Amino acid sequence: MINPIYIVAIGLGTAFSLGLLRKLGKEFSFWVTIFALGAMAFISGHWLSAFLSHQITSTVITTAGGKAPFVIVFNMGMTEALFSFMVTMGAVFSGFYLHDRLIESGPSAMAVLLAGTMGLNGIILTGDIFNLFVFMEISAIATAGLVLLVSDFKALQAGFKFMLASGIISGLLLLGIIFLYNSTGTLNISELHSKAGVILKSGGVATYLITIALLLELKPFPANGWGVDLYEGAPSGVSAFIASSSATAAFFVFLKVLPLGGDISLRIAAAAGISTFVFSNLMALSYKNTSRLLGYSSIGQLGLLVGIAGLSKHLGDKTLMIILTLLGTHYLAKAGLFWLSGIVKNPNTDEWRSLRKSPVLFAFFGVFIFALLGFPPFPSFFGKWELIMGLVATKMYWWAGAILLGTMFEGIYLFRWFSRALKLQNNDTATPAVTIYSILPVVFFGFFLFYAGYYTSTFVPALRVMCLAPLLFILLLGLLDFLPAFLKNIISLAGVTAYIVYLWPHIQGNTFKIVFAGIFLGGAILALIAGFYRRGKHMGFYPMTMLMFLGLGILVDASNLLELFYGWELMTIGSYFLLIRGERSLPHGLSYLLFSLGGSLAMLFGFALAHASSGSVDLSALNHIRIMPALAYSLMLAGFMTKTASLGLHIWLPGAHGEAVADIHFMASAILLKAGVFGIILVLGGMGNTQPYAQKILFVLGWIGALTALIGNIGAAFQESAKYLLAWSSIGQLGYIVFGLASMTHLGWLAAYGYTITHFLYKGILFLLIGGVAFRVGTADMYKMGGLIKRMPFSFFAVLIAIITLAGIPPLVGFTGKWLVYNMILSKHLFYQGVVIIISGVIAFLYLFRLIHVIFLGQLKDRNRKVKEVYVWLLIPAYLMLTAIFALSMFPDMMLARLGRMLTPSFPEGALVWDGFTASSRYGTFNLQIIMAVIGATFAAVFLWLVFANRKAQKVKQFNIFYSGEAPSRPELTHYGYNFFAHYRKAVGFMATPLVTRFWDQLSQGLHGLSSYGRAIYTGNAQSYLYHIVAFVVVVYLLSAGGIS
Amino acid sequence: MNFDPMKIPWSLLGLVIVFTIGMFIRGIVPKITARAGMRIGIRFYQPWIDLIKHFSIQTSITHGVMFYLGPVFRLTGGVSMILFMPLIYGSWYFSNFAFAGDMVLFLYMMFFGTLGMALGAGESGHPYSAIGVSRGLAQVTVAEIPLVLALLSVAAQHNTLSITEIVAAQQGGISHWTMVTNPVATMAGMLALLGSMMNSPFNVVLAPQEIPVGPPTEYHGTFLGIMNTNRSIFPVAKVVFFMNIFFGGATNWGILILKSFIIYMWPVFVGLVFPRFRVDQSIRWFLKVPMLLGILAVALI
Amino acid sequence: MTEKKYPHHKVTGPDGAEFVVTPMEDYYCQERPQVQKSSNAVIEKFYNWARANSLWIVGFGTGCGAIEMRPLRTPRFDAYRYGVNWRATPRQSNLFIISGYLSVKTLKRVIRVYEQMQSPKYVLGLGSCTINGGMYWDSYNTIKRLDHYIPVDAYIPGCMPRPEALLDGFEELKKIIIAGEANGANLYAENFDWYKANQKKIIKNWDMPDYSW
Amino acid sequence: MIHIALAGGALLIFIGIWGMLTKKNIIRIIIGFSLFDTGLHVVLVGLGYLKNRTAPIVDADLPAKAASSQSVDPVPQAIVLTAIVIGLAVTSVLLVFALKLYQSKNTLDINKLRDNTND
Amino acid sequence: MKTLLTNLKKRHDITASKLQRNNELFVTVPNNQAVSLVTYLRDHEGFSHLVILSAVDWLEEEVFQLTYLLNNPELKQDIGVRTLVDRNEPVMESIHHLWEHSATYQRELFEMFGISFPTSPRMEEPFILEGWDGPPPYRRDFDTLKYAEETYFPRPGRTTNDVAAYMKEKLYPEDDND
Repeated sequence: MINPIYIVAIGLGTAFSLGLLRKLGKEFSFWVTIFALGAMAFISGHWLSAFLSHQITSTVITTAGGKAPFVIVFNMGMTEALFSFMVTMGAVFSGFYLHDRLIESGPSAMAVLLAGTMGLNGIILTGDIFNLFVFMEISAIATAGLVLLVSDFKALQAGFKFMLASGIISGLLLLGIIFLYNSTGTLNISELHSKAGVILKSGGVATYLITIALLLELKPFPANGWGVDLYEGAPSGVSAFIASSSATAAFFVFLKVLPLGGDISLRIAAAAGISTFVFSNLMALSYKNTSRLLGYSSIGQLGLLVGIAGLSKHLGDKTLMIILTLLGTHYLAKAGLFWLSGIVKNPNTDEWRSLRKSPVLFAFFGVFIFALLGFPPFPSFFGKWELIMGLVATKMYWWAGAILLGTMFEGIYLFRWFSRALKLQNNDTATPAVTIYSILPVVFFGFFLFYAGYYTSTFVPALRVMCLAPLLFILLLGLLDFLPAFLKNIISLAGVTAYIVYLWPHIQGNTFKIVFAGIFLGGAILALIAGFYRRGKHMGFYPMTMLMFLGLGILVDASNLLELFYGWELMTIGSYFLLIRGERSLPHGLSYLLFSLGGSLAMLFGFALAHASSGSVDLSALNHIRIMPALAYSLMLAGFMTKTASLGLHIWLPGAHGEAVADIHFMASAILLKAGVFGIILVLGGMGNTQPYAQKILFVLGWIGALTALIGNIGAAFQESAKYLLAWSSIGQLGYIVFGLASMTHLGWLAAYGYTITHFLYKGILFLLIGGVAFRVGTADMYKMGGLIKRMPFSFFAVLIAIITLAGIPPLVGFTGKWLVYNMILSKHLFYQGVVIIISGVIAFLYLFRLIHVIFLGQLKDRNRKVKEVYVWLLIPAYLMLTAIFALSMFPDMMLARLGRMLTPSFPEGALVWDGFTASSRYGTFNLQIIMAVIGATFAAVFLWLVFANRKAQKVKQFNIFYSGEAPSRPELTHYGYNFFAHYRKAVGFMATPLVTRFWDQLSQGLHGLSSYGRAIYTGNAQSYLYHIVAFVVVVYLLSAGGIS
Repeated sequence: MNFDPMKIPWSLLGLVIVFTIGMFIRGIVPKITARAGMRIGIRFYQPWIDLIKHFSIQTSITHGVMFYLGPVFRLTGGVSMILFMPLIYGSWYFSNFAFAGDMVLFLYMMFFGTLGMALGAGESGHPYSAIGVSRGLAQVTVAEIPLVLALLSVAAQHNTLSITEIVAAQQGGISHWTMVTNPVATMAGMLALLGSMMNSPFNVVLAPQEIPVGPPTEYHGTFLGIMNTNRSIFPVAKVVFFMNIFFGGATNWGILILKSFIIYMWPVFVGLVFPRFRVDQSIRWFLKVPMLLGILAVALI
Repeated sequence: MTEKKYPHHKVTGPDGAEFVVTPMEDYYCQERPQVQKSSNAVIEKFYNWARANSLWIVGFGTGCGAIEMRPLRTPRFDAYRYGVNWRATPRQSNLFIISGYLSVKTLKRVIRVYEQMQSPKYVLGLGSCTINGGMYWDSYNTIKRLDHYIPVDAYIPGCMPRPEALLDGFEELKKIIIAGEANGANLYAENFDWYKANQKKIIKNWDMPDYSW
Repeated sequence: MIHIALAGGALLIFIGIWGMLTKKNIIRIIIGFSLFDTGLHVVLVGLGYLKNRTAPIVDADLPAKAASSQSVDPVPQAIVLTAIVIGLAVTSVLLVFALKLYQSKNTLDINKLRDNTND
Repeated sequence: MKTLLTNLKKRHDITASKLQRNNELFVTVPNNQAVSLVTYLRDHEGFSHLVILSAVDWLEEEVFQLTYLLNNPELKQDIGVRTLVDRNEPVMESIHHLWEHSATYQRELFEMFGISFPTSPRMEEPFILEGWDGPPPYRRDFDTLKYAEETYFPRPGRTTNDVAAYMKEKLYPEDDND
């Protein structure tokens, strides 16, 4: 093995020799630097690979045969090797990235970089606490030197503050070291660990000073103003270096020294770390400067890591894995983001829209953001999962809650930044200047994130390989993005088919899973068939679609909570990118993402409680949770209800869906929402209805369902845009399903399942065709359409059947849903909720009639005189679904009897009894076939008679109407379509008041207010920052003094 | 119970009888209202003449397929309601296809015709038709609230949704009628009935003074004839439904005619006394007393 | 046919294609009315009886005579009992009472409404003005002979005739209908060109299709 | 004696911190830092002092064998030496910043050397 | 009103004036001063309302007489401003900028008398006579009977009686003997 002392030697040697090589040119010096850094990285990498393959064990290397502190003692273990490798690789790529700046500043800057890296390596490797001090000072000075690369005023004063702060901090450290030495007589860290008992007795102040100094290095809230300014002021390559390499090293040493202080230090670390995480993310909310945002985020992430370290006793042997995944993600993503910010140059978040001009970089921007927030397949996802699981399992609920809250805050500003960059107009911005030096590190780290995610997941036994393998397929699709859309469509279809073939044996015989797999994957096939109408390339669409469908597939296939959550998050990412494709979807996409994030965090907490209660992550853990069951189930339900857009959590839906185009709208509404239903079914199935808390939850849930239906349908009646109308209608329909499920009766669940299936069918038709019509007509505003039945008869017919089904008018299958709801209401005596539900059903007529009338009937507008029928590729899936509706209407037992058999084990009471085609419950009966026969016969007879009687009828045109003896002047003025239910609004419009929207608006304003209030802390004045540091030391000491004495 | 082909002729006979009753009522009621206004009034067979005249119209125009389907939906809705309605309690011949469905079927069949009519009227391209439909739909959404509450109350009271069984439970004298056993629900239901019978004060849908005749503005001849046929069936079906639910049903045709006539006259009398509501006014009205009565009816179960 | 009210205009469709809209052809049916023949004499007789006893009047008062129709609905005259009723739409009416003088401007509307009625349809001319112009005999803007523009089944002379006269006119019309002689619609279809020529002679800005279906 | 050293060191530390926190001129702040640093060094040496012993310099007066019994603990001494060097480096870097800041804003007042464009 | 008249006389060439009632005055001004006079009346004398704008065809004098009838709602006074327009060249300045609704009067005058008000909005659109192509019908030289006989189809056999004689003959035939 190569002696790690060479790391230091190479660093120092090259740094000094650079001065001699001045004559050979700057370019040469640069490559020498990179090569030296590479060599250093090679050494630690070499050790790392040896450790990984278990060839060696940790060793202590002493140099010069003496004893510390007179000589340098290095400890080389697996973690040391890993951290050293990370730090050095960070330096390699930062150096590479800083090419232009280093060349400009000359070899001295390169020497500083080398010295800094050497110092960081020293911090990690050293076994001697005083040497630690020395190396820390070296790297601090080197960092200051790097900051000096720019003579920008901001950077200068940031560097000055940094130097002052680190001066004080290292003074404290030194003081602590000497006290420690005084009480223990040794400086060797390993020996110190063995003397922990002695330290605790007599070295309280010493360890406190050391711990607090190292903690201050990690910039805890609120004594971190200098740190934020440093991130903001330093050039982005340097910031990347600080955020990845320096922070990693500082954290490592903190981790190493932390046990010295015993429990009290752990507690300080936990409190300081988690509060830093929460507050720095809260602070970041009101900023738009990306460097500052990233600074806060880095500080927050480090705070989280510190907190985790402080909580390590509770997390047990998972601590290292959690820390490594979170730190690794932070390291890769933060470095990447800082590098990107150097490419974008403009520090305003909105200016990142210019990055869209180089799609590859933008894709990595997204990767970094999603990785930071712990989305799969990145390592932090697993870390976050284990973290929350571990904390909740040891009853650290508040800590877990605070961490989730902090993550939420982080999500708010990161997602806002990302989605604004994604959607704002970027015609007026310049293309970012990209060189090989700036792009290579980003690309490398980005890809490495994926690999790290994959690598981490191999350590997670709960995750099966089928959750990962399709990701490769999606990655492939992403690489094939240059192909024309129809080719990608075919490939995607093949992929979905293959997945179905894989999935079938897993779900065979499980009706529940078959239903949802049918909706998710059958829907995928239909959606992809519809996708053939697209022309051009449609970049980015297919990978994201496939990602969403994969997530949905995993959801169905999931055998444990982790897979469920994994699938859920994948689906969220995919669907976000689909929804955001609409033209004006920026705010709606963002609110979708935030609600999803909030929902998934709530779910995570719920899952953790389930896991804590049962000790396993199997789906069976959801059954009868014992620890805080009310909270657990409520959180999970709330999480899933963000997707079903139930009342209170619905405000993202109308906009997000309303702006989507036809087939995406179909996927989002007809398919995606069902994922929430799937989750609710799982949760309710686990919860049961016997416990008192369960009954309370169900009561609330039932009302939520009923009111959602009411508000959704009333909202739909007042929309002018057909798509918004359908989106609101989806909210209402999902309310029915939630209501049915909340009843916890056989009939209620039957109704809910029935609705789930039929809603998929009829809404699918509506979304595809109305979307198609809107596409043809060029607007979704209904009043601009009219009379289209003449141009689009096929669409009209399908839409007609769909709305008859939706309205629940016999003899089509929609009626069975209404019938079941009535019976369920009677059996559970849910009259008040029931009336709300039934009346919502009647209100559905309002918007349904409006939909079909204003679009298809009435007067044909001039500009639509020549529009063509909706694309045949949209008609094909619509008519397939139409066929299914007819089949189910003819043979409703095909669906209901089967579902009933599935439900009987869970709800043995009150099942439907099937006698031939007659279904009967305790209260009533229906025989859809006879109903259909009677209605059909009557209909046919009357129709034939009418046709015969009017066989000579004169076909007339649109203005051949009685217009009070006058002639209509223009179709626009003869079409009643705008504000169709004005009188209704006058009477019940108060129910359409966006109270919920207002609530969320006020909440967000409140948060931002709080955040900008916190700005007062960060005055930008070096002295205030020093005050903060001193005060932090004193206050923390006083707070923890009780524990020490 | 299973399907028996012999049901078909008997149901059709029942249908014809109901239609006759409907035509009769439609002759008598205007006569009564005329007398209330000190006029002589129409001949009681005038509806028949009008109907024949509609079918005797020689020319017709069509605005498209839905223009045909509107009246077809309308009449199918009305006829189906009768066909699924047990007309005479205890009679196999006139229980029609009641075994195929229950109260819920009936409630939703009511919309079959409404929706079809609305679509047909929409196809005609006449703005007044659309305005009429929008008014009608808005009004029906609230008129349904007390009705549904009342029906739920009755269904919970008798523990069944089946109309036949509800009628059966009311046999044995007037004291067993829902009217007596559940008076609040009956009141709520009867107030709801006002909203769906196209009588003042809830007839702004047709409002001849402002939107000629509402939805059927463009309809004529055979189309109108079919719709008028339905006007003799549909209201009777509704009335018979109310009779079955609240007033003990009928054991023979005489009782049926008597009861349905009395129930039919209720909205007529109200209409003679009260002027017309605007849509928003009628919505607010339904949300007050009728809805409270409905809630009370449910609460008292 | 002038194109003043409905000029041809260019329209850009949502897909960007431009095309010309010719309102007359695009908005209106251009067919001519056809003569309706009855198939069976017995049925036709029965039908005529029904038609005669169910006279639905289109609610269009053209001149001062409109005021004479109102009393017919009052208890004093009560035209309802004869099956006479008023409808707000010509689609459902079969009787058109031209109640008084017709200015050229009103005539245009009258023609439209008349053509929108379905046959068999009947016209009663109420008052002298419809017969020969009455007191407007020398007016520059009032038509003099209604039957030159639309077929008239019966006239009720007077200036103005009282409601009783109108009731008598209904009775007269009933007799004509029952006798099967009220063939106004067919007459109009047979002599369509003649009627149109007369109409167009005085309606100078003819901006509607020849037959308003 | 040792108490005087420790007390003096602590005094220096507090004066240094006071200077850093209250002075507006950055040169004075740096001087404050220097005082703070020096105080630390005094405390360091003071803590390492053992009564009646000599400096741990192995020479003619102090043979290597007797070093462990007659001299004070050499470790703090070594630490102080290193710390002084490092303190010097830090001070010089601070001075470089001060110089550059002065060059860019022509002032040494810390309140004027603020940049509040944090948005 | 008299003070008003004297006041007006100072400003404009009032060619004739007539005090119809205590609160109603008619003045006649030359063609080119009419608009300035009504403007003055509107802006300074409180005659804020244009009641009517009408015309009389003085066929014999070959002039049209226009009357702007203004009302002062405060003092409840009316003033009629008369002016004469040459019948052979009937063009008058428009006052639609003073009262928007005067455009409608001017349209009517154009249609009925052929008096043109250039710049008045929608001047050429038919007002009540749709598609009229004859001479302006209110001109006294327009022979309505002749026009009606030529245009409409007069029913033959119509006779005209002297009303008084006819009624006497029909209603009180016995009086003839006297």
